[in-house]
Order: sequence, then C-alpha cells, then structure tokens
Amino acid sequence: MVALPALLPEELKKDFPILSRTVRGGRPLIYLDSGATSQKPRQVLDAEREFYEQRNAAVHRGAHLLAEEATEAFEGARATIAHFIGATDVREVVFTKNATESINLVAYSLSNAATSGSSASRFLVGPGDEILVTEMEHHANLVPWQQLCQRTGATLRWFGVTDEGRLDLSQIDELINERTKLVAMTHQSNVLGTVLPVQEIAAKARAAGALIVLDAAQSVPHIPVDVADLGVDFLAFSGHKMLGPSGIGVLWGRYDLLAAMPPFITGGSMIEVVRMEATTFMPPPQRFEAGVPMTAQAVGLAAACDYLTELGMDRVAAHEHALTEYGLAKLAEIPGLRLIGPSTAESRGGTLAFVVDGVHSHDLGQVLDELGIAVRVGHHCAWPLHRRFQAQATTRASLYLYNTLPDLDALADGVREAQKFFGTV
Amino acid sequence: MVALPALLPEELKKDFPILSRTVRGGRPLIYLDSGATSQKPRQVLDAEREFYEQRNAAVHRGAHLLAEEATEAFEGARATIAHFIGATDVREVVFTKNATESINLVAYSLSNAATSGSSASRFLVGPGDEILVTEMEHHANLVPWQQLCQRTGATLRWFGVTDEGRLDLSQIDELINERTKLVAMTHQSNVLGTVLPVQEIAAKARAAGALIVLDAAQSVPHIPVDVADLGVDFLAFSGHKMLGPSGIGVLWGRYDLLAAMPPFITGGSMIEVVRMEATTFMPPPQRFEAGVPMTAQAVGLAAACDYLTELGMDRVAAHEHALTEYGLAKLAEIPGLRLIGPSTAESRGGTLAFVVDGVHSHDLGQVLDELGIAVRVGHHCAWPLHRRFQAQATTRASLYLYNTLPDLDALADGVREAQKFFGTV
Amino acid sequence: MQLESMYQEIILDHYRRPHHKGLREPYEAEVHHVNPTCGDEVTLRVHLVGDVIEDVSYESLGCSISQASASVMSDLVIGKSVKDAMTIGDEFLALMQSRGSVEPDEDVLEDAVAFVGVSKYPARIKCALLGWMAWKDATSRALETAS
Amino acid sequence: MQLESMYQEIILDHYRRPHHKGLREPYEAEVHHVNPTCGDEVTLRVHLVGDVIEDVSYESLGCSISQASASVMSDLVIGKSVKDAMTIGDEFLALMQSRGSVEPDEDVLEDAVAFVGVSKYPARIKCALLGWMAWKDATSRALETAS
Ligand SMILES: Cc1ncc(COP(=O)(O)O)c(C=O)c1O
Ligand SMILES: Cc1ncc(COP(=O)(O)O)c(C=O)c1O
Repeated sequence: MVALPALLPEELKKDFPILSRTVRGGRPLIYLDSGATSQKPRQVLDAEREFYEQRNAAVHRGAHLLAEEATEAFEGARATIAHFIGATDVREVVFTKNATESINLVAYSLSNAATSGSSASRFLVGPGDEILVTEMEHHANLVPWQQLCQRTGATLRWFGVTDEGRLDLSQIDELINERTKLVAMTHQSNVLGTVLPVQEIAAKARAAGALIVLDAAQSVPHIPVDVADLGVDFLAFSGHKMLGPSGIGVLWGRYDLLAAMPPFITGGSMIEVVRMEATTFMPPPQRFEAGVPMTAQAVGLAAACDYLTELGMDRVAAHEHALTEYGLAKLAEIPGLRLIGPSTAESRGGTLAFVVDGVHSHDLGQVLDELGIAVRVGHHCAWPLHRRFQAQATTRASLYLYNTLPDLDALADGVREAQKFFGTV
Repeated sequence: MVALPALLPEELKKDFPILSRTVRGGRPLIYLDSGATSQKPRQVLDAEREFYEQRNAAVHRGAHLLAEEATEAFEGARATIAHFIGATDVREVVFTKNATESINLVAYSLSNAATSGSSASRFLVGPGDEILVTEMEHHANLVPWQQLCQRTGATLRWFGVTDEGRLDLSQIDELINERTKLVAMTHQSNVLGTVLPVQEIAAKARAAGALIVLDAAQSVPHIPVDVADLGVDFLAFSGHKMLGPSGIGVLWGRYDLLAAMPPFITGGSMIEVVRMEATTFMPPPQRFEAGVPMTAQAVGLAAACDYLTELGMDRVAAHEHALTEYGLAKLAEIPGLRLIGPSTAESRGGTLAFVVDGVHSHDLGQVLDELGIAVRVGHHCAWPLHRRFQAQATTRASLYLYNTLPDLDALADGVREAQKFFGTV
Repeated sequence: MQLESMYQEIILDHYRRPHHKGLREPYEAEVHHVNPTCGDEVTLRVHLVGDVIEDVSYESLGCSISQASASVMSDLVIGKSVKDAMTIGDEFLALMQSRGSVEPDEDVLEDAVAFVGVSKYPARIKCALLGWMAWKDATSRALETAS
Repeated sequence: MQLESMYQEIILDHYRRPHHKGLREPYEAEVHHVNPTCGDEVTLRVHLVGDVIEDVSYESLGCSISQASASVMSDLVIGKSVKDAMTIGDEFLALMQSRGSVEPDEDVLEDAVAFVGVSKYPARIKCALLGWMAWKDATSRALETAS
C-alpha cells in the first residue's frame, strides 16, 4: 500500500463522530455508502445547534431581534452556498427539501404554465414537444419528467449508454431537435461514476432553444462546480450528500428564468398580495419557498460548504480520484467481478458498482456488512440503467473525502471472503 | 399576580437553552412568538444529534447495519408521531417539509387525478365543482386551493367571519352543497385564536360527499388532537411549531384515500417498478415521500412528541388556557387597545392579536423588542382576515408551554410604554 | 462471523438446488411480484384442485434468501389444503417479524425454521417473504377465479 | 432605551404631520407598492414638467417610519431634476444599507439623515424604502410615457 500525495490526511476521520463507532461484532465502521448519504462533521452539527440555541426564529416574518438574527443567518447561508457553486446572484439559490424536490419544482412549474397566463408562455409544454433525458438517470431525474409528459402530453426521449458506461452521443443531432423543450441529465452518474460532457450537450440544447436541467446531486459534493461555466439553466443538489444536514436541497436557476416561472408550492412568505379572489407572488427566491423554511438546515449546509471550501474542492476531487484509481485496480484483480461503469478514473467519480458471479449483491452486501463495511446493494434508484447492463442488482461502494486506501483494501478482501463463503472460487 | 393551579412549573424554561439568552441592552428574552415558530428543548436537539453521530444513513435503501438502525429510528419516529395524533395506522403519516407542503400535496394530487386514469377518478375536480375554505385561513391553506381552482377550473368559495372572530356558519347549508368537492379549514386560527367547530362542519361536508382537509398547524402543538375523533380526511401540521426541528411537517390522511391518490413529488424510494416508458408507485406513505427524507428531523420531532406526551397535552392546554384568560384580562384594561378575536378564552387558543390606536403594529413591535419582548407584527399570513377587520396589520403575542404570567405582565406594560412613547395616552 | 446463523446449510442447499422451480401448466392464477428496493422478482403460478394446492411453480431472480425461501415455501404448501397452507404462511410471517425472539415450531415450518436468523436483519425480511407474498396473492386470485 | 436613536424627533414630526400627502392632479404615472411582510402600502403619483419633478403626491398606510420617509422623500425630490433626485435616492439607499456605519451627508439628504438609526434594524429598512421605491418606479414610468 502506498501513500499517494494527492490524499487528504487520515485525521479528517476524527471530525466525523460516527466514523469512530463500531458495528457488528465490535468491528470498526468502514463507510462506503456516501453516494446514498454522507456523514456529518462536528462543525456542521455544531452550527445547527448553535442556531437553535441562540438564534432560532421564523425568518422573514418577524421584526424582533431573534427574527432579525435568524434571517441574517439564513440569508447568510444562502450567500455562502451561492458562492460555493459560483453563483454571483444569491437570488438564484432556492432552498428545497432535497434534490428530488428541486427537480420536481421545475417540472411542476412547467405544467403550471398552462394556466398561468401569457407571461409564462415560454414555459408551455404540450403534445408534440419532447423532453430529453438519459438512460443513466437516477429516478429523481426521470420520474418527474415522465410525470410532466403525462400531465402535458409531451413525449419523453432519452440518450442510451455505451457498454463502457459512457453516454451514447451518436444520436445527439437527432435527439436534440426543434421539438426539444427541455434536456435533463445527470452531471455524475450515481452508479457508473461517469461524468457527462455537460457543456457539449448544453450548447446543442441551447442552440435548439431547450431548457437545460442538471442533476448535480453527485457532483457538487465531490468536484468543483461552477454554474457560470456549465452552460445550464437549472442545477439541483442535496445537502445530505455533501456533509450537510438531511432535509435541505437546492435548486439553482438562472434569474431571468426563475423570475418568469409560475410558482410550485404555494402558501405563506411567497406572496405579494393575497385576496380571497386572487394572489400575486414575490420574486425569486421567495416565490419558490412557501412556508417556514428549513432554517437550521440551511445554516448547517453553509457550514458544510465552509468545511469543503477550507479543504478545497480541488483537493477533495484529487483525493477521490486517487482513491478511485486505487479501487479500480484492486477490484480488477478479483476474478468473477464485473465492474459496471468506466474502468479508468478519467471523467469519472468515486462510485464503484459491480456484480460478482454467483453471489447476489444482497448476499455480498451481507457479508461486507458483517465485516463492518457499509455498501449499497440493489438498483440504487437507477433501474433502467441496471436493465441496460442486464444486472438485476449491483453492489456499490461510493467514496468521499473521509475514505482511505485501507477502506478499499477491506472492500476487496471482503469481496473475496464472500466468494469463499458462497463457494464460487 | 396569582399562581394558578393549572400552570406548568416555571422550571420548564430551563429545558430551552435559547430562553436564557439576553437580547437588546442585555435584557432577558421574553418569547411571545411561538405561533410563528416554537423554541426547542435540549431533549429534541440531543435526539437529533445522537442520530447524526450514531445512526445516520439513507433509510429504506441500504442493507447495512447503519441503514438498518437509521430506518428503525425513522420508522419508530413515524409510529411515535402517529400515536401522538391518535392515528392507529402508521401508514397514514406522511412526512413533508412543513404544513404548507402537506396541504399542497393534497391539492396537487387532486389536479394530477386528471391524468392518472380511472382509478383516481374519485379525486377529479373541474369546472362547476366547488372548493370551500374560510376567510380566516392562513395563506398556506388558501393559496394552494386558489391555485387548484386555477389549474382545474373549479370555483373557490368561503365562510365569512363574525365580528367576534368566530366562523360565520349562517350560510353553511348553502355553502356546503352537492358541488362541494373539498372543504379546507383551520383547526385553530393563527390570528384570532378561534377554535373551529370541526366536527359539525365535517359532518355536513361528509354528508355532501366532500373531502375534508384540516390545517392543524396551530392545534396539534397546543391541544390534544385525535384524528379518529375529528371526522376529517386529512390533517396537516409542522414540526417546528411543536418543539420539533425545522424542515419537517406531517400530512395525516385516511389510508383508503391515500392509497387511491396519485403521487405528488416523484423520484426515488416511492416507486415500485421503473422503466423508461412508465413507472408504478409504492403504497402510502412511501408513495408521497420521494427522495432521501428529513430523517434526523423525524427523530427530533418524535422526541418533541415524547416531551409533550410526558407533560401531557391536557396540561399543556390547561396551562395555555390559564395564560390566555390572564392575558385577555390584562389587555382589556389597556385603553385604545382593540383585540382581534374572541374576548373570552372559550374555544380559543393562546394567540392574542390586537391593534392599538395611534401606534402602528410595526412601531409597537419595535418598542416591545427594545424591552426584550418578541412578538409578531403584520398580517401573519392571513391578509384577507386582516382586511375583514379593517386592520392593516396587528400585533400578535402567541403563547406556549414555556410562557409565564410575568411574560404577560411585561407585554401589557410594554404596550403602555409604547403608547407613552408615541404620545397617544 | 455471525453469517452462519443467517445462511444455514439448509438455506444454501435450497438456494443451490431449488425445489419445484420453473413455470408449469395448468394454473389458475399467475402473479409477478417485485421487491422495489433491490429489484428482486418472482413470477409464480398456483394450481388448485378443489381446495388443495396441487402445484406451485415459479421463476425468480434474486438473492439466496429469496430463492431459498421460495423453494422451501413450495415444499411446504404443495399438497396442503389452502387453509392449512395459509396457517403455515402466517406462522412463517410471525417468525420473520419476531427478530429472532421466538422458537420456531419445526413440526409446522419444517425447513423454514432455518430462516430464524434472517429475522434479525430487517432489510432481509422482505427477501424471505417475497415468494410467500406472491403465493398468497396468487392463491387468493385463484380462489376468486374459482368462485 | 435605544428607541430614540431610531425614532428621532424629525421622524416623529414628519409622521404626525406628513408633507405633500394626498393624491393630486395632474400626474403622468401612478403606482401602488406594498410591503408583503407587513401589508404597508402606498399609492403614489409623479408629475413631471420636462425633466423636473413638479409634484409627488401620495396616499399611504403604514408605520411611522414608512410614513415619515415618504414625507421626507417628497420634500427632497419635488422641484429637483430627475437626475439629481435619483442621486439623492441612491444616497438614501446606501445609507439604509450601511447598518449605521456611514456618516450621512446632511447637505444632500437633509431631514433624511434622521433615518440613520433605522439602518441598524434590517426588518425596518423596507419600511423606510417603501415610498422611495414607489417614487423611483413611478418616475421611470412617467419618463417612459413621455418618450
Ligand atoms: C394556521 C397555520 N397554517 C399553516 C401554517 C404554515 O406552516 P408552515 O409555514 O410551517 O408550513 C401556519 C404557520 O405558519 C399556520 O399558523
Ligand atoms: C444522481 C442523483 N440524483 C438525485 C438524487 C436524489 O437526491 P435526494 O434523494 O436527496 O433528493 C440522488 C440521490 O439519491 C442521486 O444520486
């Protein structure tokens, strides 16, 4: 085992209280399921608690000191998060409960355009129009678009995936055409690890006049993301996958678009004037943040951004890249193991999904769990992609900044142990 | 000042760290804004933190020990919360981000029925149908219904409010008719304090074949609520108003209805089978919980329910009733103060809204804030109700279990001080 | 390792050499069940003669637990009356929900007692129940068709 | 109490006896602005002659700060050129966003310097700006109509 210069210091683990707990049979926990949700550093938990114990109040609604301080903390968090993704206009950051809601917000706003008057006509979608996705999408970036098509009569189309686990761009000029109203794609696949050529696709989509939604749930936590560079219109991610609390997500959107879009969830704090007969709405981001928001969680997520910024997203990405190279090599040595996804670490994140001949992923996961190794088994909310690879289920190890080379050694050893247990080697 | 036997011990304040902080000029904080959001006891903050530090994982998705423990904590929280509101079937409790989303969930599920096939036909709403609300609704229980009408062509109608701040039932037999598809009303007004005769209205609505949605955001935190008794179909509330974390709400719904309703937000963890062409959905509650949920917040909310249950909701209600009687008497002594809402504590919660001649509520709130007293000023997300009372804005003191008689003395003294400052007395 | 308590030899045997597997004629009802979290699936047919379960045939894709459980289930219910088989099914369900705290009755459950270890792993209980739920569903449908 | 720093006598005077209040003819543009958090509202008209603000007239409902600010604003802009008035408006906006950290220029802002204390209370800044925003909006519209 070599210590690679790109790696972050192992002491990082100490910031994460849960990583020092033990699991089955008193074994230390080896957490390789950050693609599902990440663990939280003390700094994030402290920030949330400090908010509750010192400044908790309903934001944007009160004139008293606590409300003032809470609003400042909340809007300060918005600014920190905006800065983290390179958004220069803080009003472009909308808080949601998770990436799933962020994507649904766009999908519902589009169908609401049908009954929102002429100012929303640029968002109209209907029969003959096409929504374009990919076969590697997480259900969160697939089902909402199926449902939008069901509500409006539009047609869903999709990019295929190559055997290597890359997006199949061979049909792009047919797939993106004048009927294409919206292109929704993932930035980084939560199964394959593949990073998509977003700028290239976005440029064609923009030329065709389509809106572009990027599911950045697996990229914002792991690589430097700058919305100004990507050329997309909307970007969705979740706090819980990037060291932040559960219960918060973000939709970033271009201001001119957000400002013209009909609302999604309606209620308090997003209105301008309310009469029994009719209501008018605030500009973004308020228009899309009905009700008392996830205030403490926004503060926690901002603390997570600060933590990541202090480490440096470049270093986080380099760390994961080094781990990925090492892990890919380790897994490649195991007979009977088939990787699903690119076999090299180029344009690829630290998500290692695979099948093992003769050992179902549920059984493999069970053996690993017994060894203290937490991985995910199943279709990882990407069922069509699994069908594409004739894999009913896969085992997925997903890495983050607190993982180490020994974690990957343990994974490889665990896979071999499962093969022995089930008598396939 | 008398110590009333119904009051809870003052030591309760010690459970709430924020209540020992000081505000402007080093004055102790007197928090009278719990109607906006409540403060959190240490027990709730500890439960959340313990979850993050020991059991955090994505629920319902992993097979490893952490995922198992996290799922158990999350589903255990659901059971605790179900029990707290008298629901015998835990599957009837759906987690949302706040009461606002809970109400929108029902409103969108109804409009989605239009494109969800014959199995959803009982939820169809269209031109000629009527949605019935009240003039005292919070925007969260008004705007979503206006929007549903806008999407479907149905007509919004509403109950008026009497001068005493009670619901005007004189037109009930005309308002509830065979065209009424849904009745949405508040359980307890967030301005007037008025508790509505829910059972009486629900019985008529049910006889007319209408669905009944109860906004319980201001009742569940303050009085014993038993869904089995109320005769409603849906009930919505928020965690943050009942000692729980921000970022979590609940929709309770009758199982047979939830089981027949189309989904609202779609994505991972709510699906049965996903193909590129089409998707089928899980039964409730999963069908309505797309994406990684607010896990830690559910655990925190369950801890809040435990805290309230240990005190006893009867005692909480009695405490607030005693405070309300005292506060009403105190305010009645102030010349130039006009209460908005019932002047006695019967069928009324601890929400004291008023206007003071010659002192705008913003200015009054400022004086109170300077004295360390946090109240809310404005329309409190109930703008039509304020118009009804020709009040552009009111000052609202809203009580909770940690308030005391001296808090109300301070309020009354503060109002008089503001009158002096602005020279109106 | 505690693995042996879950993967008892009986289970691994059924997994490697499942009984009654394959889809056969005749049948009165066929169902397709899926475990939405992992994608495991089973297609299952029931053939009734009067109130006796004459045959249960199935195709399935899934982990050792779900495969073995379907095999054990078919052994247990084929040849029994619907009523008796349902009783066994209820007993198995109770075992699965017991978290390892009940002593399974070997006279009733036969090879299915081997699943006692599975009941300690909540995420795997659904695997063990997949075939049983499919059988229950198919049987109710077959009874409906008959009546 | 710090209240006196916010509610300076000048402010209370304007609040009790607002200048230029009432809606008057002629005007080129009328706007209605609302503060959505508290419901305070103002209806405001602008009358231009060439590029000079000949009159600003308004009706408003709201707190002392919003009322006094509208009154002070009308004093400041009436009779000025649009350009000069906009400069004063920008100066006032900067003062409001200063959190009490800048020394306001009394030569430019006149009575409006009294609002320096308000800038320390973020929730009240919108009150102080309500009339100004309405005036700015109405003026742009009046200019559009003219061109
Ligand atoms: C009566 C009532 N209904 C609904 C709500 C909305 O709750 P939330 O903002 O938590 O969604 C509130 C509180 O703001 C309320 O007081
Ligand atoms: C690629 C991708 N998109 C979307 C999501 C949805 O995120 P959430 O469940 O937090 O809404 C996830 C994670 O579950 C994901 O991996």
